[in-house]
Amino acid sequence: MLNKTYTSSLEALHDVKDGAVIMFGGFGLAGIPQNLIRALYEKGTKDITVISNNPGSRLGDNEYGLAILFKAGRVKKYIGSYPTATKSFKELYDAGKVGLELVPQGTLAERIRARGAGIGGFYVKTGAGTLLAKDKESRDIKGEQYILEQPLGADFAFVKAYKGDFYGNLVYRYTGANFNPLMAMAAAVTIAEVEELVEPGMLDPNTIHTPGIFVKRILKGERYDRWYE
Amino acid sequence: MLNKTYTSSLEALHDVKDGAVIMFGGFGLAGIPQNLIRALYEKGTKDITVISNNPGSRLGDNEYGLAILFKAGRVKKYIGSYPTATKSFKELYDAGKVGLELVPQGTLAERIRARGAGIGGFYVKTGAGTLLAKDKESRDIKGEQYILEQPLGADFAFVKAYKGDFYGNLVYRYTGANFNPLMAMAAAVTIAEVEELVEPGMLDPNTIHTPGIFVKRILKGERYDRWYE
Amino acid sequence: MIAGMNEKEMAQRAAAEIRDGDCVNLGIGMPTMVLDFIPSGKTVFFHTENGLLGMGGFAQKGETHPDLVDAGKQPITCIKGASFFPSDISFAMMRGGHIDLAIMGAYQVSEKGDLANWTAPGMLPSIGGAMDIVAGIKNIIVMMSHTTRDGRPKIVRELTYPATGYGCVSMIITNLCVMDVTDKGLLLKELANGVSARDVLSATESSLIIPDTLS
Amino acid sequence: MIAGMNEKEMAQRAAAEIRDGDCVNLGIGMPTMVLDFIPSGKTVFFHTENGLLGMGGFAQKGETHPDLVDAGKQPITCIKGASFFPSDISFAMMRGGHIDLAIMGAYQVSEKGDLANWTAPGMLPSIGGAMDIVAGIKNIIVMMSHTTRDGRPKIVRELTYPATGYGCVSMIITNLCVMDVTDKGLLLKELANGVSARDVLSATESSLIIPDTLS
Repeated sequence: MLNKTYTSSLEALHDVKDGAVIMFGGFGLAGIPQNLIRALYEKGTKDITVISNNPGSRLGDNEYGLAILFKAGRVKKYIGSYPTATKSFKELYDAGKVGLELVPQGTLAERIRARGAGIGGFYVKTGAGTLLAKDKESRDIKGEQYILEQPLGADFAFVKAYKGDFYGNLVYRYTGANFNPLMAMAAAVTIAEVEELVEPGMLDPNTIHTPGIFVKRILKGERYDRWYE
Repeated sequence: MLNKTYTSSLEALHDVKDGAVIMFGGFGLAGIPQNLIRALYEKGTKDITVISNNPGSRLGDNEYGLAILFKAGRVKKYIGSYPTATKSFKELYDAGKVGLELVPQGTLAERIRARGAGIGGFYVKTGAGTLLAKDKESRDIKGEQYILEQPLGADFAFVKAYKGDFYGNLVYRYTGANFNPLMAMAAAVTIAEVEELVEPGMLDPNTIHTPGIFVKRILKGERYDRWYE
Repeated sequence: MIAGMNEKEMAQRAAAEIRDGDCVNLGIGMPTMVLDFIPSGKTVFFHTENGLLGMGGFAQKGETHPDLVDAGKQPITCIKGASFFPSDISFAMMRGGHIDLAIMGAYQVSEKGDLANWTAPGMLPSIGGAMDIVAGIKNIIVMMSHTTRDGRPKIVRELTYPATGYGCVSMIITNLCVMDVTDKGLLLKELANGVSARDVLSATESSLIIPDTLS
Repeated sequence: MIAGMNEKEMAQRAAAEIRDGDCVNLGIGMPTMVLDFIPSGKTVFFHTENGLLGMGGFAQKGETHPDLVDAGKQPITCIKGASFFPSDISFAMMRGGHIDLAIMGAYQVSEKGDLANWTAPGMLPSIGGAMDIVAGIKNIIVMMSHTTRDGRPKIVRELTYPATGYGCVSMIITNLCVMDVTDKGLLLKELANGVSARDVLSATESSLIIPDTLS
């Protein structure tokens, strides 16, 4: 009689504590867990380490998504690939108020997957010989330089899918998958928000992108903003 | 005006030479490229290195799938995880007529994926300290023993999907995916056989399991045997 | 020779270890019988290494599909809420520590919980997913006959067959008894009907911790 | 200052390098303009790092979806035969050598084909997928203005900005010219209308190989 459903975003975050390391799915604003981000903001959790491809995203003069957490000074450290476009991150960074670990996007995805898949580390050519390989072990493989990358996990993963069922099975749409299925595998507790929450058996088992085994809690998102006309 | 379609299995194998290293998708008889296997048998290609989870599969008194290649003495070496159940392999092996590289199933999948994803090598706990780690580099990671595993590629991958389109996009069904999507990524030339071949646009882009970029040739399989009542 | 539990009783005993919501990998052979003993009211996701979470029972004639099989290559069914996935994700579930429990067969188990179940002298070796399972799943239950067909102990001081993994077994269910693998050694936990602690001792090579209630 | 090609002409020139059936990664900014210049009759799969192969043009008002964007976070469309996938597969396509061609912007390119396009002194660094692209894609075309806004050369002997990758660029398309990166150095291949080899030389720090036909 297992049921992983929660009735609100805030309730699903009941045990998220100050200092938590949290992964957030999404690329720009596509596939971000916008309801969980808003709930985390309302909850007031601070000293968070954020793992996400972008620290929020700008559209016109406004910034959305994770930017609200950065602006409110809730984030201690950011691990991701592309912070430049987010002004509120840049201000904190220039003022020395937030830490930054910059990771090439593909390596970020692979490090997260590695944690989820029980891989102890892996070698890639990406970044070899550059500033981003500074403190990394390197290795010659068939005449080419590779560097050793570490798995990357978190206390929580907040992910967003198009549809989900009570067991936590998830289906994504368009480019909304991005980091979500990888992060779902890599955290101690994965919380999924979905646009449509259905009973087990309503999703075709052949088209499920994230099997429910990776998801501990699931809820129907309260509100989905559309940012484009 | 790209079209990767071939009209027969035999035609799709036109450049497969003696001594080729070939990956075959499938687990037991589920998801095996049965038409490509038959065509390779007809073609008479020999000294093949076979990479596949099983070297064919037994049902009752008969053996199917790759077993026909082993029986005919076409295979030089087998790389896979579970040959025991295949009597025709066992006979050759006991007679010293075929090489064997035994790889734990999960490591086999991950090594193949690594080759497809440009990973130079990776560490796993699987097999550490056992006979299968004999010549492998080991490493202590956070107090646990890991071994270094190498990527595994091939000249050709023969894969089977339920549906595919002219661009090589593939959709699997039930447990028919298994190694197929991984092998599709890991060979110089991937040839896919499908039960239904459709025009681009007929498959939902959200449910494609293997994007066409990984597939060089595609054909509608001539005949699909059903082995169970 | 003492019979003790039959295979169905052993499967039923193993099933009692499964909690509501557990994801459970079943090895080929005897462990697949566990499928039949899940108490109603419990939701259990049976994982098969070839890419399915939510295995149902074996398929009946007429409902089989050549692309829907379990790890033993038998045609099966799936439950509502099941999902299919490729081999890398299937083994990520194991290696990454996402599966709660595995139930598998064995040739030998040592008193430290070392496991041998993939090869023996003179045998064509086959590993399948066994090493991945023991490397990634914390809770491993071994289900096996207490001795070999010719009566030799399978629970031993040190493995004589090549190891699948070290210190990985947490519980042993045999036709004679149930044992926990503890830091101090093998703890005899339950005896099958009509079996005495003395019977178990004489069929076991390794030393055993026997609580007063069972001696 | 000599104008040479405008951005559209540069995009058109880059598009001419694309063969039928190619899978092409487009960087953010100027390279996205290449989308508009594919000759009819060619099937080209544009790859965007966030998980789509088969990008169409930009989405018009009313056809946008918040979960369908390109690497520059702009709402886009997709073609028939497109596919969506997660980030690990998207970068497997690059790192694993499956993408035929990438077209990207640059701050600097050296005469050995070293590339700098992710950070500069005083700048908040951002890498995105640039290092993965140059590590995995064999054919990298750089599309950029020949000099900086204040007229300094961007084609240099040695990078002064931190490298994205080494020896990875195969062709440079600027407003002034087209160059191939060869084992012997930069080969001037084509000049924009109204631009002389001398103009290119004076706007370039590194040495150039200039064929007789262009000198």
